[in-house]
Amino acid sequence: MELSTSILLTIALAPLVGCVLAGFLGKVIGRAGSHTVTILGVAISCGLSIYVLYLLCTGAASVYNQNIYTWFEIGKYTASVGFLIDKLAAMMMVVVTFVSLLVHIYTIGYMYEDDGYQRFFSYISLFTFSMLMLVMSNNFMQLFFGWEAVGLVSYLLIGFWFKRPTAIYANLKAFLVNRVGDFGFLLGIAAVLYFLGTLDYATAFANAPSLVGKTLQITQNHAWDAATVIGILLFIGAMGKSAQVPLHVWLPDSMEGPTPISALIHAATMVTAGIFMVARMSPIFELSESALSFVMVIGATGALFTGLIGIVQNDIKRVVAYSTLSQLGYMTVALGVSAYAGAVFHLMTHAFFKALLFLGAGSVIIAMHHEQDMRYMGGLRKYMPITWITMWVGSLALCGVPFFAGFYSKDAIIEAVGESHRWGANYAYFCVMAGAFVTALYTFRQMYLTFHGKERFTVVENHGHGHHVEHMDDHGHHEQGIMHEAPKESPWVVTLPLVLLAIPSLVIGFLAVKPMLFGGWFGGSIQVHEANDVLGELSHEFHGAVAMALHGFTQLPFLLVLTAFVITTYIYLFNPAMADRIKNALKPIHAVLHHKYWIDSIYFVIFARGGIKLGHALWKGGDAAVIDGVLVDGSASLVQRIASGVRRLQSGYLYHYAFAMILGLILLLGGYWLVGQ
Amino acid sequence: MPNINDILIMLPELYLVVAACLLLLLDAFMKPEQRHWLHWLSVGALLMAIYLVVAGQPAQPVVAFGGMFVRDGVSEILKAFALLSTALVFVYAKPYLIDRKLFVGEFYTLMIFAVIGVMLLVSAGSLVTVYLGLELLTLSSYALVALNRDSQLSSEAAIKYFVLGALASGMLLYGMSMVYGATATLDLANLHTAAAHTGAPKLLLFGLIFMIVGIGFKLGAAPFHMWIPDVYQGSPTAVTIFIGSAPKLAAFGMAYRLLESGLGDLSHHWQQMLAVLAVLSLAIGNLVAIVQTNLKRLLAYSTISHMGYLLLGLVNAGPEGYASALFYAISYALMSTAAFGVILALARAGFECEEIDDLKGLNQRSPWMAFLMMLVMFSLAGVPPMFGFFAKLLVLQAAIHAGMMWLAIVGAVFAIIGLYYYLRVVKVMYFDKPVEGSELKMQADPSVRVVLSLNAISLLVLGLSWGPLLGWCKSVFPG
Amino acid sequence: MFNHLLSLLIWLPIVGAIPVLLAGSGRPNVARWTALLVAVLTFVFSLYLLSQYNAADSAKQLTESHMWIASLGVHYSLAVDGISIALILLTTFVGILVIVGAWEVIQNNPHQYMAAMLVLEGLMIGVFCATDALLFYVFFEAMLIPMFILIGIWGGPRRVYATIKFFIYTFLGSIFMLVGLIYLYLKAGTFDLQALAALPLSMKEQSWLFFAFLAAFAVKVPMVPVHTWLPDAHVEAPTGGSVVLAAVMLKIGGYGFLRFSLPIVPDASEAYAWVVIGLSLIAVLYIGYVALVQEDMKKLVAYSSVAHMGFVTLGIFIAFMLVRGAGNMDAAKLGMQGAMVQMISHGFVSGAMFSCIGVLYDRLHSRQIKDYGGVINVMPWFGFFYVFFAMANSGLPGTSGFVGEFQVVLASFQANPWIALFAAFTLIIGAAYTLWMVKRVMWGDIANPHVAEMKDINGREVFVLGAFAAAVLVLGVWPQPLIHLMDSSVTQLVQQLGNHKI
Amino acid sequence: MITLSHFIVLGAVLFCIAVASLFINRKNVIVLLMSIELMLLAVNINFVAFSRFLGDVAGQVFVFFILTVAAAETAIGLAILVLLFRNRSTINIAQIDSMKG
Repeated sequence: MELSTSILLTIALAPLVGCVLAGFLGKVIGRAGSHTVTILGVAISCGLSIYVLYLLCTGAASVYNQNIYTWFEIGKYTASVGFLIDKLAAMMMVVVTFVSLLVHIYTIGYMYEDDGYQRFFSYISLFTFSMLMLVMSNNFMQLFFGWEAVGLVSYLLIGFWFKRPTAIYANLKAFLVNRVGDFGFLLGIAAVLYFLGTLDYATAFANAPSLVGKTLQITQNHAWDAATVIGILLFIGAMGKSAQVPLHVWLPDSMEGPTPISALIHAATMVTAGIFMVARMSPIFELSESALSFVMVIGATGALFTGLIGIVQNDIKRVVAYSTLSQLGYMTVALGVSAYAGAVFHLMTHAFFKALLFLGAGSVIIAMHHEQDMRYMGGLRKYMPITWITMWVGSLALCGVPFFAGFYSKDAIIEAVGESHRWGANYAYFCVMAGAFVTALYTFRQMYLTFHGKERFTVVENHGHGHHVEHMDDHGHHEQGIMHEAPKESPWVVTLPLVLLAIPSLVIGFLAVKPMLFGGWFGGSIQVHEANDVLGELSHEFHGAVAMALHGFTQLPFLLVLTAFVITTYIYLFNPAMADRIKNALKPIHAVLHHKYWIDSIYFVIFARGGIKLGHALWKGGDAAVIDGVLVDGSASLVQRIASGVRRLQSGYLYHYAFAMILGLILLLGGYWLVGQ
Repeated sequence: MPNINDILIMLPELYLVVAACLLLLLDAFMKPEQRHWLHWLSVGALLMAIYLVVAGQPAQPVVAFGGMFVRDGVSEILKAFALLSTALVFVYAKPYLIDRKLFVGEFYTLMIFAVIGVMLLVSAGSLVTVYLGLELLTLSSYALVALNRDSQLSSEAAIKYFVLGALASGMLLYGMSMVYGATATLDLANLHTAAAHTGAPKLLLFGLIFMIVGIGFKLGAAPFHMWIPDVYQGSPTAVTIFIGSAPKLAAFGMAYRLLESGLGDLSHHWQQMLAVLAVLSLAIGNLVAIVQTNLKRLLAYSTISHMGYLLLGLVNAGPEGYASALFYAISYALMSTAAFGVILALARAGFECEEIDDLKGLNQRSPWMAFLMMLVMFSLAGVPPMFGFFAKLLVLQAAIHAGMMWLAIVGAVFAIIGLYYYLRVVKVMYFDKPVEGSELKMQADPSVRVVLSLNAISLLVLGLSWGPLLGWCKSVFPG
Repeated sequence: MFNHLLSLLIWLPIVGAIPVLLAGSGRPNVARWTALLVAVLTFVFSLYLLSQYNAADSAKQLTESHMWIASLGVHYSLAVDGISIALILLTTFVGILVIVGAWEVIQNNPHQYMAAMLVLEGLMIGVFCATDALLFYVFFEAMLIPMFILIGIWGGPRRVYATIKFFIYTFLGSIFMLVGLIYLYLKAGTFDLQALAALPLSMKEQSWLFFAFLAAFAVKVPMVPVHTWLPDAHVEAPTGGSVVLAAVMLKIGGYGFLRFSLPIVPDASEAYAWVVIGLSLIAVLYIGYVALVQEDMKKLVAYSSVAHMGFVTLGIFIAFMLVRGAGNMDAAKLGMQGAMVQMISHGFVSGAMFSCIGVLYDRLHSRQIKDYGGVINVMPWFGFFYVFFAMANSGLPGTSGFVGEFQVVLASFQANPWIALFAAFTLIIGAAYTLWMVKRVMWGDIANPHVAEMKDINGREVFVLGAFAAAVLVLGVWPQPLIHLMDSSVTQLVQQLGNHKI
Repeated sequence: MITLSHFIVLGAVLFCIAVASLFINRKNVIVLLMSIELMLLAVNINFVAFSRFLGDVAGQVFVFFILTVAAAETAIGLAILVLLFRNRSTINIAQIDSMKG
């Protein structure tokens, strides 16, 4: 049967309705009202998404691809708003709405003190809507719409606490860096239209083979392969949205936003849009080895080097942020080796456990009254057991310990890279392998610093409750390490989502690995050439999830994780002083990592400062000096000067006047005489 | 001997002569407080003359007094508008004259005689008539300029005007003598034929050049413009307004008679000369106007530039060109009458309203006057939809058609420069605050109000429907 | 009346200005309400016009022609096609909003202000209706007078400099066009645009005429390097003046290119298309950077207008490369449509931005960015609109600002990827200057006590901004109706590009 | 034998003297009036000479008109002169420059 359009529309629009109600009538319907409507909206679309996925999995419904209305139609070029719902899309919808739902619930607890309560709910519902538009799209135009819309919401949410200078700096930075990506993405779309003559997925992918041999004339005697151009341009978009190096700089700063956002947007869903997009475009990417190599190398670099930075971070959220960057790198590598399914699979598992980690971090932050520096935590496990356990689940999943969700996706990726013979594959293999070790290092370090060891904060009683609000408002300005009451486990609205996320983090990999990775579950929506089908290679060695996990214990990645576990345990549990000694020993390296390879500062100097300098130069030099100064006012004053000169001829003396007339006469006579000759 | 037919053809002029004389007598036997009658009588006399001119217009051009006097379409239009503008002058001038104790009979009679001079000039059929008409006009003007006997400026203006005018007419005469020598005739019609096959072409051209000096002076085209600023500024505004209107029409008529009727065959010569005068006038007029602070002087320079545009029409030396020039002359007469009319309406005893700054904040004090003045200024500047724009359009078109694209572009460029000082006047009226204690307000006299409003509004109305007038102008120049 | 509908649209506001003037400074409310009534009526009639228009037919419609100057064969002839109608609707729509926007903001002689606005509106409609070059020119120039007055009387401290600069700049441009038109008239014996379009012209003539037209319209658009009147004019103009200037007047430049340069001198336009395209790209980049560093909000938005109008000229002239180069009609239409949509959209967005700045100015009497900060704290509703329009200004999909730029970029890629590359740069720089301003004005903690005292927008302002917002959103979410309206006209225009004159 | 050209030259010389004196003389206005008269006389000589040698009377008729007008002109000139002297108590041209620029 055919999926009914009305259901899909409901899925997309229900959150929007919630957003509008909460946003415009927030004051009227109040806090409870706003979170009810928004949660209701998201819950509806979540339920329906699951239903849709169910229908598709059971084969009860065929792939849905229809236009809702025509956006514009000019000659043979049309752009429409429509839905393409296959398993890939459905899976994304479920992930998005599910995580979003949990985040909505979680927010009730996290934001209960905040003035912008309604606004916040309106934003995240708006985000859900935008993200759904993105993943459900059946054409490039709508994709771009969702693409930028999520960017907008991310901008609004990073700057949610708009009184903080850091926040409004971060959101501007995030938007602009994303725009750099979108710049490439837009050109990519233009290229698609140029070569394939359509913005519609189905047609475009159908025509994709025609790209072979086509070239784009760059200069007189220089042309680029069409598929490569398209692939790279589109991927530049993905680099912005999915924070791939060198456009990754915005993601860590985006942690200025409230934690639920970090979980939803900057870990689970939005940042994976790039991965989703490339997977969608697999028919095009498959046509260009060079584009894929490019993708792979970028991803691999990110996977390792951003992870390294995570090791030296002290802000609990930033650690998770850098781990996100690194994990996104993994997904990208998977794309680069044509293991699209692997990428999407990791996307899904990552969505769960990374959301879990963020929400857990958030729960810790609540307990610590918005203290985010791990150096002032420690030993929290006895105060907040649920958070503690769930976060361990998440961490192990992240490290890729067998049987945990992360293991299946990540191990598959590493194996796939190993299988690949693409240019740069060896470099990528090294990166992902080392990355596994690094991941474990920062993850365990974070867990130990937060939950284990001795408490590095002191509790000072007899302080009014009112301080919460104040802390809310200007976070981090209070003297660090001083608590006004002992930390306690967060309310159920916070812990419930943790638990609900811990479950999939635990089992989803185990359940989904067979179909998603090796079962060709995605069907036509992901296309891979035989030559590139690394997952196909792997599937020969695949003998069920259990076997894979058991086999995993003997593999290098797990051994690396184990080593990391031992090291961190020793350092942070038994010999805390060691950490600083190592730090001092490796001062230069630490400096490099601490300054994030100085990339941010370089960007700031070149693009921000440089841009402003250039602007001033052009304004003062070009507009003010040359055009206005010389051409406009200059000529005006010139006329003035001539005029005041000429006026002196009118001397007022009769005989001068007479003389002028005689001169005129002579002029005419002379002129005539000249003509006469 | 002149027969009755000659008399009839010349009826309007003769009628005006009689009327003028009667008014003079009347004035002599009239008590000062009865002068208002005189005023309205003279206005009536002029309107009557207009009627006689238009009503008695023969279908075909006719000549009287052995070709000395021509009555054709050109003369009709010029006479009609000269009389009309003079009537306007009378209306605007009255309050001004009363305030300055100048409300005397001479003003009216002299001006009527001047108009008779204009009428004679524009329908001259012979060099003699040209000269007589010219002198009748100028001699009366000299006297009018000096009307304000106690004003230093007035007398200075008069003497300058007189000397330069005499010089100019001297040159004109000298030129005439040369032409006469070359063609042995004073009659313009014969001249036209004689000029074609003269024995002494050099002599003829020599004469032509001298006559062009005379014409240039009458038009006030550079470099024969020197008298204009001083005379405009020095003479009482009530006279300036006259000098700015009817004589310009006369000057066009004179140029047409001498250059086209008389020496049409030499057009390829005088075209070049007029082009030179045009460029000079455009340049000097527009440039120097920018730096003026005195409103009357500013308008004087603007006159010079406008004469430059008029010449743009003349250089075409074809019916189309003459039509456009005539059209321009008429539009200019209306515009300058309105412009000076506003000044007259605002001036009062002890307040000349001559400086541009005197208009500061006029919009607050008297929005309507400000509005009218704005219309006039934009019309002078040649901004559509005002009358002045279409006049410029036509002369530019004429110049381009004559193959003088460069001249048209020069005209266009100077139009931009010119725009600046007209905008300055608007700026002063609208954007500046009124000066404290300046008694800037509208004269009470309702007749002035109404007529002035009609005059200024006509610039807009004619701008929207200028077809008929253009049609008329074209019709009188048979292709 | 029905065959005089266009005349009605033109003259209703102009004649309607008279009673408004007569109301006098004594009875401001009479003047206001009358003006509003007239504006609304005009808008209603323009809607009626839309209903009368048959979008399927590419020919000019609702034609009106009366002999104006018999002796020259000049006609008072009006007609509209889809493009004109779109712009007329924009004009009448904005016309209402500026009247409402100025309601109690203008205290000094409101009747004159309203009257000037109405006259201006009528003249602008006239420009979009005229099919006779002379008539067009008359409206085109006459427009300057009310705008001159508006800026000069109700403007800021340097208003005199600004307004005279504006007037002379524009006049300078158009006077050469006048000379060109006269030349054409002498050649063709008529000012009728269609006849002129059919007139064969040598390449030399076309080149001269092309630059004559370019002078006129480039100043109006404005294109670099003749744009410097715009920032001054905008900064000094009263809010309403800026809105009309940005929303409608600039469009007349682009419209002029469509009506004059393209049909009358196609070959020269093709030959010199690179000039215009180059200037447009410079507008996007150079002006983008200049806008980035503006300290005055209005100047910033003014410069961004220049950058956005760059897309209009780009979209129009890219069509030549596509039609005559690649022979790709549809891509050319895409670019042309993009240009048109960009015009309309920019009308809404820039108008809205200027209204927003006006709202701030009315409260703090400053346009300096540095005087603000954290406005959102005290004016949340205003903040919503401000950020929304800022996003539209930086071309966010879902707002009208995106549509035109999207189409133009797509089209220009078809012509030459490099052009698309430079054009697409606006995504970055446009967002940079707009959002940086938003950051400094809206976000952050309350900057100073003055900001703290600011009141949120009242009902009237909500109406104005709301109307703009609705327009921006609708056009952004569903541009097809507008595109359909203009489609046949654009198609015909693009086909004309194909035929050579030499 | 005296030919036409002699008269023309004479006229020209007189005319030039008159014109020259108009702007060379910077003393008083009366001289100006005189030179204007001279100029007209030069013209008259031309007319008379031409009409004599061309055997056409019209020229001489014109001369009478010129003489008459000249008389009127001088009358007005002197009137203005008196006026000038009354207002400024000088007729020195070099001092008559209150309007300029």
